[in-house]
Amino acid sequence: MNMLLEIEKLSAGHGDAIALHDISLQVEEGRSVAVLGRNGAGKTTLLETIMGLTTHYSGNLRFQGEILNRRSPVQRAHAGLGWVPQEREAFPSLTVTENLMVVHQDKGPWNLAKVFALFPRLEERQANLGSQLSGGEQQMLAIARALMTNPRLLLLDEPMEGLAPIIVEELSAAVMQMTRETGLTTLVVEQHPIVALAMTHSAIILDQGHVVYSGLSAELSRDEATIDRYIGVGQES
Amino acid sequence: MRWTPASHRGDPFYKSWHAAELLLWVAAIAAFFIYPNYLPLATLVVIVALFALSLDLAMGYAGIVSLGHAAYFGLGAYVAAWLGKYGWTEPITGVLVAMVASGLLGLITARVVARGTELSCLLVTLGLGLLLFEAANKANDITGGIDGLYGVVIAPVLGLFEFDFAGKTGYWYSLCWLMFGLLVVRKIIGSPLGLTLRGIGLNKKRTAALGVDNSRALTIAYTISTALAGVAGALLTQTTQYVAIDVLAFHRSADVLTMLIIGGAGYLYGGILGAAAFIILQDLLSGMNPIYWQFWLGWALVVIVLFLPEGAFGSFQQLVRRRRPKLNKEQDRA
Amino acid sequence: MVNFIGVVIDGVSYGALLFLLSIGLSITLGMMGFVNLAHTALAIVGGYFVVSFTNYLGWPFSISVLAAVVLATLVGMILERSLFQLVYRRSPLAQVLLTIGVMMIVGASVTYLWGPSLQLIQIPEVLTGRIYLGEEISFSRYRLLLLVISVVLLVVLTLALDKTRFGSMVRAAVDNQRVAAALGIPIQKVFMVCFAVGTALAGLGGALGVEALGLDPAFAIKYLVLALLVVVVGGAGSVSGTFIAAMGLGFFDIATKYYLPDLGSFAMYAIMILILMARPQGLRGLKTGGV
Amino acid sequence: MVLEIRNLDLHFGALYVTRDINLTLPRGARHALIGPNGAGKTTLVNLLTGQLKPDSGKILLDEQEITRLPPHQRARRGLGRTYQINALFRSMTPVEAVSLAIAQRDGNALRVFGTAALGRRTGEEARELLQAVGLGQYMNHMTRELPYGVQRLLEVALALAGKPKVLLLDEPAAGVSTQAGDQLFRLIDSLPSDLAILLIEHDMRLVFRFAKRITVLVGGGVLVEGTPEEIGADQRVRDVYLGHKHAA
Amino acid sequence: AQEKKPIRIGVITEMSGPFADYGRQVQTTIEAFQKAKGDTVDGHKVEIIYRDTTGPNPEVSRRAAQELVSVEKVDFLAGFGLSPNAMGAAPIATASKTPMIIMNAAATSSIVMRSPYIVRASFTLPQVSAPLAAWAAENDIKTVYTLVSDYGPGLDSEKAFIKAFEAAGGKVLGSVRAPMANPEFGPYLQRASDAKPDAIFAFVPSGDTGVQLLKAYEQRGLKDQGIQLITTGDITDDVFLDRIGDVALGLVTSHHYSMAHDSPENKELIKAYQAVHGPDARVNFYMAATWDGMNMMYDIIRELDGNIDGDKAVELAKNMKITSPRGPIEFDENRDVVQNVYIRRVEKVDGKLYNVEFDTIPMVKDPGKEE
Ligand SMILES: Nc1ncnc2c1ncn2[C@@H]1O[C@H](COP(=O)(O)OP(=O)(O)OP(=O)(O)O)[C@@H](O)[C@H]1O
Ligand SMILES: Nc1ncnc2c1ncn2[C@@H]1O[C@H](COP(=O)(O)OP(=O)(O)OP(=O)(O)O)[C@@H](O)[C@H]1O
Ligand SMILES: [Mg+2]
Ligand SMILES: [Mg+2]
Repeated sequence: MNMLLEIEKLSAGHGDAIALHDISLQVEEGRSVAVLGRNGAGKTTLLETIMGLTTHYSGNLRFQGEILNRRSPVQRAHAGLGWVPQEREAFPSLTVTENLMVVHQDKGPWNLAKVFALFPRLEERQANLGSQLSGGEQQMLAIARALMTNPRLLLLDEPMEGLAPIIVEELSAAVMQMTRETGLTTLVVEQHPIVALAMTHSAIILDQGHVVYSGLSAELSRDEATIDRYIGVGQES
Repeated sequence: MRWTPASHRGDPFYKSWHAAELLLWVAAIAAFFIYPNYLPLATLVVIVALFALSLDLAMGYAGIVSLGHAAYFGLGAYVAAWLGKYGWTEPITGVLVAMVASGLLGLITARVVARGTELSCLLVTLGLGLLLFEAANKANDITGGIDGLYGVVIAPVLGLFEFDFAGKTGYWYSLCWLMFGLLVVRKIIGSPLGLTLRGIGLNKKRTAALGVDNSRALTIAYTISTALAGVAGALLTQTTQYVAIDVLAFHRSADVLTMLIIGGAGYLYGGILGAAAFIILQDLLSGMNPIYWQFWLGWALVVIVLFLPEGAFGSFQQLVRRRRPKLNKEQDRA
Repeated sequence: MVNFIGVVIDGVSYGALLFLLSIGLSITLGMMGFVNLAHTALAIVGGYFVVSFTNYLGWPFSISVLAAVVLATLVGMILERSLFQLVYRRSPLAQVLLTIGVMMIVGASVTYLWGPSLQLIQIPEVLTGRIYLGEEISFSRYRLLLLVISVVLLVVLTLALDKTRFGSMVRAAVDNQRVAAALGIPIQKVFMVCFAVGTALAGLGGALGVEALGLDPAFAIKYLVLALLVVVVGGAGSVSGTFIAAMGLGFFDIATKYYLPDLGSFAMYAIMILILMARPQGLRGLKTGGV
Repeated sequence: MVLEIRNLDLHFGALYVTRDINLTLPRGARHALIGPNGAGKTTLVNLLTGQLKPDSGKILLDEQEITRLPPHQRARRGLGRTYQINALFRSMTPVEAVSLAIAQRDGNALRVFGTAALGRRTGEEARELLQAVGLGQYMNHMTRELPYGVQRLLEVALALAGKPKVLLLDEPAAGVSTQAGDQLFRLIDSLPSDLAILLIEHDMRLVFRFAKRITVLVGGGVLVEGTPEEIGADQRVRDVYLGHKHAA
Repeated sequence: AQEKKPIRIGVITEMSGPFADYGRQVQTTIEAFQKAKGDTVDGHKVEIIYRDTTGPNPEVSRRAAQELVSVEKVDFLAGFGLSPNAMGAAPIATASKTPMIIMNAAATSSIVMRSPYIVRASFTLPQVSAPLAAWAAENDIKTVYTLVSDYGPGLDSEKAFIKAFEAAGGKVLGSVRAPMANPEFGPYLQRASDAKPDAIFAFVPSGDTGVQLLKAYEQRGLKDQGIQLITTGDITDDVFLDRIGDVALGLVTSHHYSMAHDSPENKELIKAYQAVHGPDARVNFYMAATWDGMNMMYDIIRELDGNIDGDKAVELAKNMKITSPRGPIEFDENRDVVQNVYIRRVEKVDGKLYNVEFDTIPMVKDPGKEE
């Protein structure tokens, strides 16, 4: 089996506050993994650690067989990691097109036309500055921007947040399709288990910086007790 | 982060005295006895410390970065000089009048200053400072221009202590005013106004959405800040009984800004320590090497920036500050 | 009328000088957001090299200027790698302090190497004197050269920075270093190149300024305020804004000096304050939303 | 009517982001505003709170026109809001931030003297509120170090601290975990019944649970207004916004 | 000589900042002086202690003086390139009864009134401005436009010139004052030339400002329009006159010292200076005054055998009649220098530019203090 990302006993945090303890996780090429957990569980910290944006304490991070522990974020990005930050963080003084082109790496299927096809809304707003977008448009821009780097592994931090239901629907379909067709691997952080589990193969749950569950998405979505215990009841309605 | 109200006491506006604060005053008093020959230098340190403190209120707390604070310092200095020259020789009321004058100028200019981006604020204050300098230069007849004003007479403090040449009275007198300034600033930053100012400095848009009249709060803070700068200026005049146009000079604004950053802006004692460090360093270095001392002072600044990121005082405080309880160690399940 | 044309010509030629003194700062301060108070200190490094090359080595003026720009850039790069680079992520105040420190160091070093006296150079005959465009209307040749260089720089820099990918990279890196890096923008390199361009322009300004303004170690402080003024009024980061501001302020300054000489420097400072009150982000500055 | 919006218009260049909007909120309203991304929902909130100025139209709060008032005066008259994109005091603790909001509400924000008793009272109230919103264990941490979802809750706490008459919530639960979101909405349910609330939210579960009336905004204008049932059944709303999976 | 009490001279001057050249000139001259005349006087070793004022900074100067007097126990205060610095130190001289020899600080007439212990060995601006006006009026210049830097000294100079020029029957067509910071002289000269005067009288501080003025004057072709430029000698400061180049040729100025002054005393000074600082080193008025000041202090030390008493020292200094490198000098009742003022023209001598004297107004007393 071809492991794209392997995390072994990883501990990391912000400055001297450790937020992740002994995390182990394997992501197979072409598969997608959901990362679930309550607020403050460490989901964002996990993605940021993979991107090299936090303090790494111990453990190993291997991407395509190579150890990344000491690599700079720039090097990681060039190695094929694409990141959608939780707070979107579009570049405010660049237009939509510039936001996309500035990070473009021409080594895969994604280009301006493709991402505009995925998010027609962005094309309509292409001359707007990053600071002149609605919240949802910024979210689309953040996703599109990460795609423009043509990553092997896409790290999505709550990508559905602030998007209209219809877009959520289209986006999760698109992500699944990408996984299927281009072999793109994704790691999706989500608050809503239903959405996340429907679009992924496997899932982990974080709680207070520990991995407390790890298994197949389909299984987890049937395991209401575990979901209840670590994430909370979301299924009423 | 900052020397700010400590919420652990359950009161967001509460601000207790710290034992270390006493140390500073002990040092100030000791300096008098240990270095009797350097009292003019020590007095200057005290005066400039007050000036830096005033800038701290505007910059460190209200977020108004100013490169023209010498305007208010200078106005205070001139007002004190005019009073002394034309017969109002009583020093304490002299300082108070100067304080009001500078505060008024601050009040008038606050609307102009407290807006826009940090950079434009810097330049607008710079411009105001330069304008005032030009005005004083043009008004050669009443300011004495570059030669300065003579015949400034200052009566003994409280009718008892004459301003002597060794500078003893001047030192104590200035130290008292510094204490006054410190109490004022301390009171403000430990009050709701102080918290509001911090809020404005962090996020103007949000304070407005909460209902805060930002420009009013900033105007208040700026007026008080400029009034204190006027006090410092008046003290310089009274202790030297002389004033010249360089009180308004650009370098004075730049120097005080430098001192404040050296010490740490927004740390209450940062400006005081910065002023002491800067002036003493400058005096030592220029005494040792009158031509190239700036070379070493420059390096000193570089080293401070690189190794003391929050300024001398700020970094010190960060080192000793009680660690905040860390998150996610042991937390109750909600 | 003739007088007014004269004022315009003087204004434009003064504007060209202002543009050359400030364009480098517009890049480092405006585009990179690095509060580079050492800008004019780097300019005098360029100036002193020109003095050395023309006066002591007897090189031709044009070659001296080129060599000076190269050397000044080198000095700038050394400073960038060893010091400036360390404070890119820090607050503007830290940058202010560091660059003031560097300004002092450069000032003292220059005094040590070249002495505190006024330095002057002789420029080639062809550049001295005036070109007559009519009975009473004439243009100083040297100033005309400065104007031509300014316009060339305006065009080249606008093309190279405003709409190119490199320009976007710089702005992205300034907006958000963390995210820019994580998305693969080589921020260190981008900043380095950008700073090199800024320093080269500073060196050029210094080198060309010697003839017009003279040169002594205090030059750095004397012209810093002027350069800051032009850049901030023009709008940080905009080459064309800097050009407009330089020309506008140059003209305004000359016009007030001619028609209302009693105002002295008043007019210039007052107009700056008024412009910044009306447009805090400068004439051509981008209004980036948010806080 | 606590809040009345009459014929409001705003455009950025050629783009009309607000198009002849009319909307009224009675006392105690529980009104939701939904619509596709970029429909102009946040813009409407910004117009109401004074961050943006309309090209034309009127806004009335308690029968008084506020169209031209600056933001802080509108807030003082009882308009509270949260931000979709966090706009917090990053270097303050939640207690400090909420204390600031409370001090402002009580008209004490610019006071310097006589604040000893005031401080204790304010702190007390701030902590209670934070507890209720679900921020209990985080209230003495630096805001910028808080998990995103917790920062979202602080947004709400800041708006609630002002005890407004009209509360404008711009996606308050986005990024908040399901459990904390439920707690938040229980709190919202328990707010005084004469408080008018306008909620913007893309999570339909929460919208339908909360709203008595819903307005759908598309392209800057009102597409339709109605009860949750009417909206859920509206085909146009499904086409442009809800999508087809959604079953009302 | 046997062990005798050393004498200390505290030199306060501008050694860094915009006027650092002044400091350098004092320092190099004192070095040359001590090399030529020795650093002991009748067995008293003469030590020099320097203090930097960083620029026009009276309060730093005052503090430096205070420290020199009380900590270093100096016997003389000397130096002072800029008037405000002299003003700042004056009260300290008075309080400590320390003789204070001013070696430049020429701008303000009234400096000597600030302390009875001040003796000025340099010159005053009105002292050199007024004679130029008289000379102009006598030499076919009927109308003048004045252009000065907009600060105290500039105004003094303007006043002295206009008064003397009008007294001599000339007519002043107008006056402008250029700001100190970034003066761009073009428009001012344009205004002046619009008035079509016979000459423009200018005073701007020595250094880059002066050079900018000269260049602007040249570039506008005012010379061709028959408008002459006359200035005080500050603009053609001997130290960098040669580097200004041919723009300066033919310029008429008035001053009290020229390197080209032909006298054995001046040769001695130049020789001593060049012996230390190289054969190409140039000597200017500030150096000459420093040289004279040092000479005076050495004389006083000799006279008083090292027991420097302020009152006695000043009394001695006041009555000195010296043949200085600039010509004869003496002191008036205000302890201010009285000396010849020369009208000079910039000419090439042996391939280098010098101020060549061609007219002398003998023993001019400062006219600025009468009011
Ligand atoms: N900059 C920081 N400094 C210190 N601690 C931090 C910082 N950012 C996050 N933390 C802490 O790290 C822990 C994990 O936070 P993280 O943001 O990874 O949570 P999360 O699972 O992404 O939460 P959410 O669902 O709210 O986004 C939290 O306890 C948080 O307080
Ligand atoms: N300053 C501006 N200039 C031009 N267009 C702008 C500006 N600000 C916002 N817009 C546009 O206005 C439209 C409305 O934005 P708004 O933020 O109100 O949308 P929204 O309904 O809140 O969307 P979302 O659900 O994504 O938050 C968006 O398409 C946005 O791109
Ligand atoms: Mg998160
Ligand atoms: Mg929105």
